[in-house]
This record gives sequence, structure tokens and C-alpha cells, in this order.
Amino acid sequence: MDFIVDIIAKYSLVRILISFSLLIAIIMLNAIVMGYLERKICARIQRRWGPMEVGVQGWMQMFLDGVKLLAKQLIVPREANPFLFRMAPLLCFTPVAMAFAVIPFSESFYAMDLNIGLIYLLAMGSLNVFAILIAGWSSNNKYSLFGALRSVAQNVAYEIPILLSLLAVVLVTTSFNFKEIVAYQSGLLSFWMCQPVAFIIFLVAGCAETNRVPFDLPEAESELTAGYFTEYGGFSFGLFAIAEYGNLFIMSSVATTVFLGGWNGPFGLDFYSGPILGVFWFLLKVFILMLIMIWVRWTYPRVRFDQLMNLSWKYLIPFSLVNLLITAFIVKII
Amino acid sequence: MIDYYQIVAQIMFVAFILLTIIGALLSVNAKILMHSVLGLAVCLLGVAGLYFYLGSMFLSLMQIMIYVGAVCIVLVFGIMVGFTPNESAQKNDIGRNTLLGIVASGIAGLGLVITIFGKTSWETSAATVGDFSIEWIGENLLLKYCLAFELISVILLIAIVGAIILAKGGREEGL
Amino acid sequence: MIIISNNLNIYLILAAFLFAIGLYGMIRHKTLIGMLVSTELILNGAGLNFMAFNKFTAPDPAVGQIITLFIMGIAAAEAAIVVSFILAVYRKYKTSDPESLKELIG
Amino acid sequence: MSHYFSEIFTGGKSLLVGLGVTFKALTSPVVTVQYPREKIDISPNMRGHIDLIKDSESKNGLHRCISCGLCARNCPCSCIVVKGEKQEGVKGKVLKIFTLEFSKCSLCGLCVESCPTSAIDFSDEYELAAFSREAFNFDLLKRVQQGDTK
Amino acid sequence: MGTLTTRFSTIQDPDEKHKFLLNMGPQHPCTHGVLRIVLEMDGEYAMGIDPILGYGHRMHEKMAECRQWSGFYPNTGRIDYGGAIPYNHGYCALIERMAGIEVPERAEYIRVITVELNRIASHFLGVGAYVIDLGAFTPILYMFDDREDILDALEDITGSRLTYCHHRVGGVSKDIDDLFIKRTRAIIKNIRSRFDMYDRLVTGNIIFQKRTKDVGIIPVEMARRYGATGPVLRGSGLGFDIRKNEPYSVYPEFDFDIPTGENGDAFDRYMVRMLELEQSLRIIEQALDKLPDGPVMAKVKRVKLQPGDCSFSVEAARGMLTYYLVGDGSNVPYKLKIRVPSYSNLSLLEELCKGSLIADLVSAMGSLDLIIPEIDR
Repeated sequence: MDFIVDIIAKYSLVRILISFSLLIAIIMLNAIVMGYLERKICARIQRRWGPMEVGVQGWMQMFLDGVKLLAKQLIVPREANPFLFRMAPLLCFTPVAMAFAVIPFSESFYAMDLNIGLIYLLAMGSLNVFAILIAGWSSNNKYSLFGALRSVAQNVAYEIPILLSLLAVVLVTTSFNFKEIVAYQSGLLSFWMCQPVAFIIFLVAGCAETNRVPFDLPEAESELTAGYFTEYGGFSFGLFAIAEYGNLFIMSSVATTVFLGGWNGPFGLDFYSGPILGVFWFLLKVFILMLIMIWVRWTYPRVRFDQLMNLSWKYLIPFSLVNLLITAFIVKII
Repeated sequence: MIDYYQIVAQIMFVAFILLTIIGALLSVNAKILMHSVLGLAVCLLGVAGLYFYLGSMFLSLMQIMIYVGAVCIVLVFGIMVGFTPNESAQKNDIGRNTLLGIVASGIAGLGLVITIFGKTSWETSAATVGDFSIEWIGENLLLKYCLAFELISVILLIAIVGAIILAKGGREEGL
Repeated sequence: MIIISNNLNIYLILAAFLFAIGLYGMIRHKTLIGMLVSTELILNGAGLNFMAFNKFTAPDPAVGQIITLFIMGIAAAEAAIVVSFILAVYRKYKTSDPESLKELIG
Repeated sequence: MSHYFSEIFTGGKSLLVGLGVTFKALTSPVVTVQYPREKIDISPNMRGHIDLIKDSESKNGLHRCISCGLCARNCPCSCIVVKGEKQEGVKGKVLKIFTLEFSKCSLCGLCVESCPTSAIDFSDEYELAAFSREAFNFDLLKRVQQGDTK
Repeated sequence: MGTLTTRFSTIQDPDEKHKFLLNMGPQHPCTHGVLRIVLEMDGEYAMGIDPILGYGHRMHEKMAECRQWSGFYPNTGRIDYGGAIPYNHGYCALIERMAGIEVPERAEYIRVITVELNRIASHFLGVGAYVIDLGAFTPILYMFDDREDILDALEDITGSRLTYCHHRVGGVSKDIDDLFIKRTRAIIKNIRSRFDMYDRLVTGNIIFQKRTKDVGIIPVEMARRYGATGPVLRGSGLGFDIRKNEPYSVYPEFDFDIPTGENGDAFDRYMVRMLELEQSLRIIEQALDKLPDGPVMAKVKRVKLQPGDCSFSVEAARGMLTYYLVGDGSNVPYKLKIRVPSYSNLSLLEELCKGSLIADLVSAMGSLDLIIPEIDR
């Protein structure tokens, strides 16, 4: 019991409130920036201009789209389950917002420092499926239901390689705490160099976990129109989009902290270790990862469902297991 | 000043208890099967919060990850796969065994409560050895309580194999 | 200031409540999945009990946690196997009502 | 087993090659234009709606139409109405009505081909949008009188 | 939609209670138009498939019976909006065969050039849409980039970009000029240089190969049974092409191959289309080299459709297109029947996709390259 009082005392209520509202703002801003970047980069990949109308290079497009979404009515289908239908976007958004609490932007810029932050993030990540399930089921639409079903199998299958690849790093650092993991990589070494297999596996599985192309089966456009959010419109649709980008951010920031050295400068270039530069390095790495995911999205076709499962069970899980065993062996020897 | 934090903590505690109770009631009384699983999820979240108060953050996260993130989802999956979309909204039949249920659970619950208050006086151990960190659990799990670890591995393996065989056999028959 | 969260009995009563309501649901539910849900409630009651005793009475705090973890693992395995069983039954008999599975009564 | 690894290798390589293609496209210039602000030149042979050609050297000083009605008869969509009147002192008919119901037109060009005096031709207008169907009932005679044609 | 009944309007059999119906379309991203497919689903497996047509019906055949034969020109371009010029060509050739009109050689060459250009544009559209069906959005825009050049060139001589009405009985409505020839040569060079890029981006991609290989296999026997033609039949290994098997126009003068597939799966059909691009480029090159001088329009007197019937087949972008006309002595066709390739290609769908995953259904259907308005007419 003292434990929780400790936590509240350590981070006073004011701080919790402030950081929570800040986190919501960051999530929204992230969705706006990422939405803009995605549209712009996809346009340039396809040799189009992308949004150009409002503002210089159309930078205000996403804000106006948000306003448009806010102004739209939420239409609940007659046969849908109204309570769950309204709840699902919120449920989708909440775990994302909660997961943001432990993301270490820099050494001193974080909302909460947990000694098992990694597990906390994964737990919140596993809640995300639940919202998709509820959204898919409550819409009472067969396409939505298919999307939800696919999403479940996909998330269950890809949580395993994610866990195993992260464990390989945790074996070395012997800590689930983000701070300690980052501190371990303060020098020249960061884990993408000495754990490249785990890094690649994490990126692929993270792509699948966040339902991005080539693993966007829950919302496969040409098969299921829009998958689990087919029936949604207005801002509840917007919340799904925000949560999707939020998840992307979370996955990228886990990859950044665990494999790319978090707020440390690259290759041990630690000439200034203040909080601002730390945030800069962190965001730079996160955004590079997210841009890579966008780049991937606009290049590949979508895999089929059984191929998705095969990839996880036949390739990613064996490789991550072998990687884990080898790591354990080396750590034990040294 | 510490009282202020205590108040917040106690309010949250009550909220978690209410969450548990409401979830449990919803899960047994829901008219729609899906709601019943959702009630279970709410109840499990409440219990996870209580684990937090019982001093183990690790277990509360594990509760969320395993119970809410896996068990509940498997249940929902079962509902959605096994039942057609129309059927999964089917109503739970109420009334057949309600009286029996109330009596049986009433007796059991009453017995337990009487035991809690009447028969035993629990001794609270003053000093607990060790902390609640995951290192502590991990060490104990692998050294002192190794059998539990081995057992759960075997059970999980058997469960995986069994589930695959059961599910696969059905599909071959179906096609 | 009453610190209610530091009281063993509250946890025990809540666990008893979970157990009782799980029992009630087990008897009352007509579908296999509903019964499985009730089983999970009972298991949770047990887990809560273990954790409460672990915190307040046990000399070694690892025991309760490990048993609770054990219960979680069992619950996960159980859910997986029962759901696949339900699916197999459903495919064969086209129903999930336990009372209409006459062939299984023996 | 070797197939397993070779598939990983070739598959991974093909994925990287694909990424290379899109990256090259990302760095190469944009091929589209910002339509309402920039416009690309349309082909001079584009088939728009038809127009009477302004011809000051013709008999009536305005256009060459002799109101024969061949275009209206040849039109598969019956969207052209041509009416001429006999007038005192003038040889042949004088064009009174020449309208095009453009919303029916299928832009086949049979009218232009059938015209014996080459009096009609395609216009190069393509930004034709309106809120009502009536806005597409063009009075071609009026257009040529007002000088809207090319 | 309630008035349209399907074979699966309800599932009566109590043993089949776990199956359910899924309406794919008429508004669905993968049906490329207003095709409605009622699927009887068992989980993600489509156990019954029932395509329902008629949402885009425009009565083209009836329209042909209600107007002079010359009034049907604009309709031909609107049957198959993807590859309109072969339709144009087929109709003109039909009337020419019926009335015994000789077409000047230059006109025939121009016809071949425009038809082949249009075939390339149509294949780009079909392949690009297929790749979109598989989830990759980018390749279609690169293909449209190439297609745009062709459309620009065609606009220059035909006047329109999609629903061309260029060929006339006795020739073509407009001659091509040196600018067009120069432009077309540049287009050929440009498209040739981009084949490698498509190979690297789409054909070689392992996800694309996994999605298309061994998916929707059509054996030759089955393709013949359903009367499938075009790339669908050639993908199954039978090199049937009207341009070779029943030569018309000036095609015998050109040297080109008929690419065929081996397994008849979706990948083979895709590859046949990609290889046909190269063959079309070869034909255009040869035609530009050999282009004779002369008039582009024969002297055509008033054509009366003699009593009797006549048919003419051409190889459209999606397969064999046959016009069949019955005349009664007037200049209004008594009956005009159009045999479109997509219709018989679509009829494969049920046998092709029975019991397949919904993702494979999308993949197989995309590889048939259907144009729905063509089927509905």
C-alpha cells in the first residue's frame, strides 16, 4: 500500500495532471505531424504533390481535417450495439495514452519512471487489440468482424517475437527499466549493432503489431473495405487514426530506447547531455523509424493471412528463439 | 500532507473494488455473451488494480497482459469464430438455474465470509523478507519454486499441442 | 484517517464474492463460453486470496506471487484449450449449449 | 532447409530492391501539376463541344452554316437543333436557331465530319461545370454573334 | 437491393447454419465498379460465389437497334472504357465486311498503331488495378505516368482521352502527323526503359509473388470450357490470339509473339500482360517503320445493311471481342450482338474461387482484369 502512496508522493498530483495533459497533446500533435508526413511522403513517392492548398506546402491540411472530423456527426448504425460502438474509439485511445506515460523522451523528460517500463508498455500494447475487437464486433458488420478477427490472431502471434527479441536485450542489460537500458548504450555501442537479428525481428513484428502495410490485414482496403472501422465516421474515426499513429510512435520509441540508444547521441557523440538535445536525438531516431515504416507502407503489397502467420511462426519466432539462446549463452560465458 | 495522498489512494482503491464488483456482476448477468466477456475484462482490470495495492506492480501488469490481453481475447475470439455474427448476439437464457445458482453461491459465499470473520484470526507477519521486485520473483521462480516453473511450462506445452490438434481436426472435417 | 486498503479482510471478502459469483454464473450460464467466463472469475478470486495472504501473513513474499503467476498460466492454457474444444464441439454438433450435447452425457 | 534460407535471402533482397525503387522516385521530380493554378496545354485537336466557326468572308458575314440540318440528323444523341428560315432576298435558308444540348452530347464528332461547309468545329473549352442541366444548353448562334468562339 | 434474389438469398439447410452471406459490392473497392458478388462464407473461406450483374446496364445492344449504324460509333468506346479503340475498330471492320468496303492501307496501319497503343494503356490500367487489389498503391501511379503519355498522344489524333471515337467505316477520322510519330517513338523508348523498374518493384517482390503464384489456377481445359480468352486463356498456356489465329487488318505483316504462361495462375496472367506490352511496342515500331502514304479514308457511299448476318472478331485488350450483326436491308441494324471477353472471364470466377480465402478471391478476381460496364453493357 505504501507503494502507491510512494508513487503519488514521488510524482505529485500536479505533475501527474500536467504530464497527462502534455502527453495527450503530444499524441495529438504526433498524429497531426505523422498524418501530414505520411500524406506528403506517399505523394512524393508516387511523384505527386500531396496536400498543397492550405498553408505553405499544405501544412495546415491535417488541422483542418481534424476540424472537419470534429464537426461531423457520429452515426451509429441501427443494428450496432450503441454503447460498445461509442466506447470502442475511447478504449482504443486510452491504452495508447497510458503507454505514453513511460516513454523516456530524455533523461529527465518523462512522465513516469517505472522499473518495469518495458513490461508496462507491452501490457498496454496488448490492450489495444481489445478495442479493435470491440469496434469490429459492435459495428455488426461482417467486414468489421473479419477485420477484428484477423487483428486478434495477428496480435497474438506477433507479441511473441516482440517479447523474445526484447528479451535478448534485457538479458544483456538485466533490467526492464528504460533508463538503465539507455544508460547501457551510452558509449559507442548500441544494441542494433550487437543484436541486429533482434532489431530486424522487432521492426517487422512491430510493423505487424501496429497493423501497418504489409501487415494491414485488419483494415485491408481491397478486401474488407476498411476493416474494423468500416462503420465509423467523424471524430471516432479520427480517434482510431490517432491511436494508430500513437501506436506507431510507441513501437518506434521502444525500438529507439532498446536498440538505438534512446536519447544518447549517435555513435557516442555525447558532446552535450542536456535534456533538450536528448529529446532532439530521441525524436530524431523515432521519426526516422516512423518514416521508414511509411516508406515501407507505400512500397509493398499486402501479405495474405496464412502467410502472415507463417512469417511469424516459421521465421520470426525460431530466429528470435535462436537469437535469445545464443545471447543467453554468450552472456553466461562472459 | 501525506494524508492528502492517502485520500487519493483510498478513493482509487474503492474505485478498483467497485470496478471488480461491477465487472463480475456484468459478466454473470449480461444478456449478450459478448457483454459477459467484456464484464470479465472489466473485473480483471479491477483485480489488476488491487494487485497494485497488494504491492506487486509486476503481477498487476502480468494480469493485464495475460488475462485481459490474452485470455479475454481468446474468449472473444471463440465467440466470434464459433458463432455466426447473428448468433453471437444471441441472448443468454436466463432463469433455468437461477434459483439453484443463487442458493449454491449464497451458501458458499456465506460460508466463506463466516470463515473469514468468525473462525480464524489471521496473524499478520510483521516483517516480510525481501522486496517485491521482479529479480526476487525470478530468482525464486527458478531456484526455490522451480517445480512450479517446470509444471507451468509442461501445462502450456500440452495446452498448445492440444489446442492445435482440436482446432485442426475440426477444420479438416469442415472442408 | 482510515486506511481501508491495508485491511486483509476486504481482500478476502472480495475474493469470496468473486468465488461465489463465479459459482453462480457457472450454474446459471447456458453457453460453454459463459461457463468459462465464470471459471475465470473463480480463478481470479483464488489469485486475489493468494496475493492478499502473501502481502499480509506470509513470511516469504515470493510464494503468493509465484502461485498467482501459476494460476495465470493455468488460466491462459485453460482458455486456449477450452475455446478450441468449444469450437470442435460447435463444428460437430452445431451448438454450444451444454445441455443439448446428449451424446457426451454417456 | 537450404530452400528455407535461400528464400529468406532472395525475399529480403527483393524487398530491399523495391524500397530502392520507391526511394529513387521519392528523390525524383514531381510529374503532376497543381490543376487550377497550373494548366498544361491541351491538344489543339481536343474534342470539346461544337461551335460555329466565325467567318467574316462568308455570305452572311458571320458563319458558314447553310441550315441543311445534316449535323442534327447525323447526331446519334439528337442533341443538336438547327432551324433555318426562308428570307426575302436571300438565297437559301437563314439560320435562326442552332442549339446544342451538351449534357446529351457524346463527343463523337460525327456532326463536324458531316458538315458540308465545315461550318462547325470543336471548341477548346474544357472547364465546363455548372449546377443545372439548363446551363449546358448552348445557343451556338448567340455565341458566334457575341464573338465567344475561336 | 432487395428485389434481386440470389441463389443464396437465405441459407436454409440447418447443417449449414454456421455459414453466412457476405455481400461484396456493388460498392466495394475490389470489384472495380458495380459488380455485386454474394459470397457464402464459412469463416474466411468463400464456399459459394454468385456474381450478380446488371447494376451498370446501359442497353448498348438495344441502342444499336434503335438508330442508324453510324450512330453506334460513340457507344463502342463506352462499352469497355479501359481499351476503347479495339471496340471501335471491331465495329468499323464489321460494317466494312458487311458492305464490302476496302480500307486504304495507311488507315489500317493507323488503326493498328492506335489499337496497340490503347492495348498498352489498358494493360497498364489492368495491372495497376491488380496491384492495388493486392494492397500496393504506388505501382499504379507509375503505370499511370506512362499511360498518361499514351493518352496524350492518342488525344492528339483522336481528340479524346478515354472514350475514343476515331475509326470510321472506310478508314480513320484523322490522319497522324510527324509529331505523333516522333512522340510515339519517344513513348516506346520510355516505356521500354521502365520495364526494369516494374520488374524490381512488382514482379520480383516476394510478397507479390507469394500472393499471386499458385493462386486462382485455371487449367487450359477449364478456360476453354468457359470460353475464356485473352490474357486469361494465354496465361493458362494456350496461345490463342485473334491477331495470329484469325488475322485481320494488317497484322499478318508484323512480326510478334504470343506470350503464354505455364501454370495458369494469377502470376502467369500478370506476366502475360507485362510481356504483351513489349509485343505491342514491337508492333507499333514496325507499323511506324512501314507506314505507307496515301489517303486515310476510302470513298464510302451510303451503306445499307444487307439482309443477312455477319460477324467480326478482334483481339481487344481483355480477349476476343466479336460483333455479330443481323441486317434487314435498312440502315438500322436488326440486331447487334456483342460478345465481350470480360463476361466469359467472369464466369470462371465461381469455379475458380470456390473454397478459397477471401484474400485469394480478391487476387484471382483482380488477375482476370474485369471491366464491369463491359459485362453489363
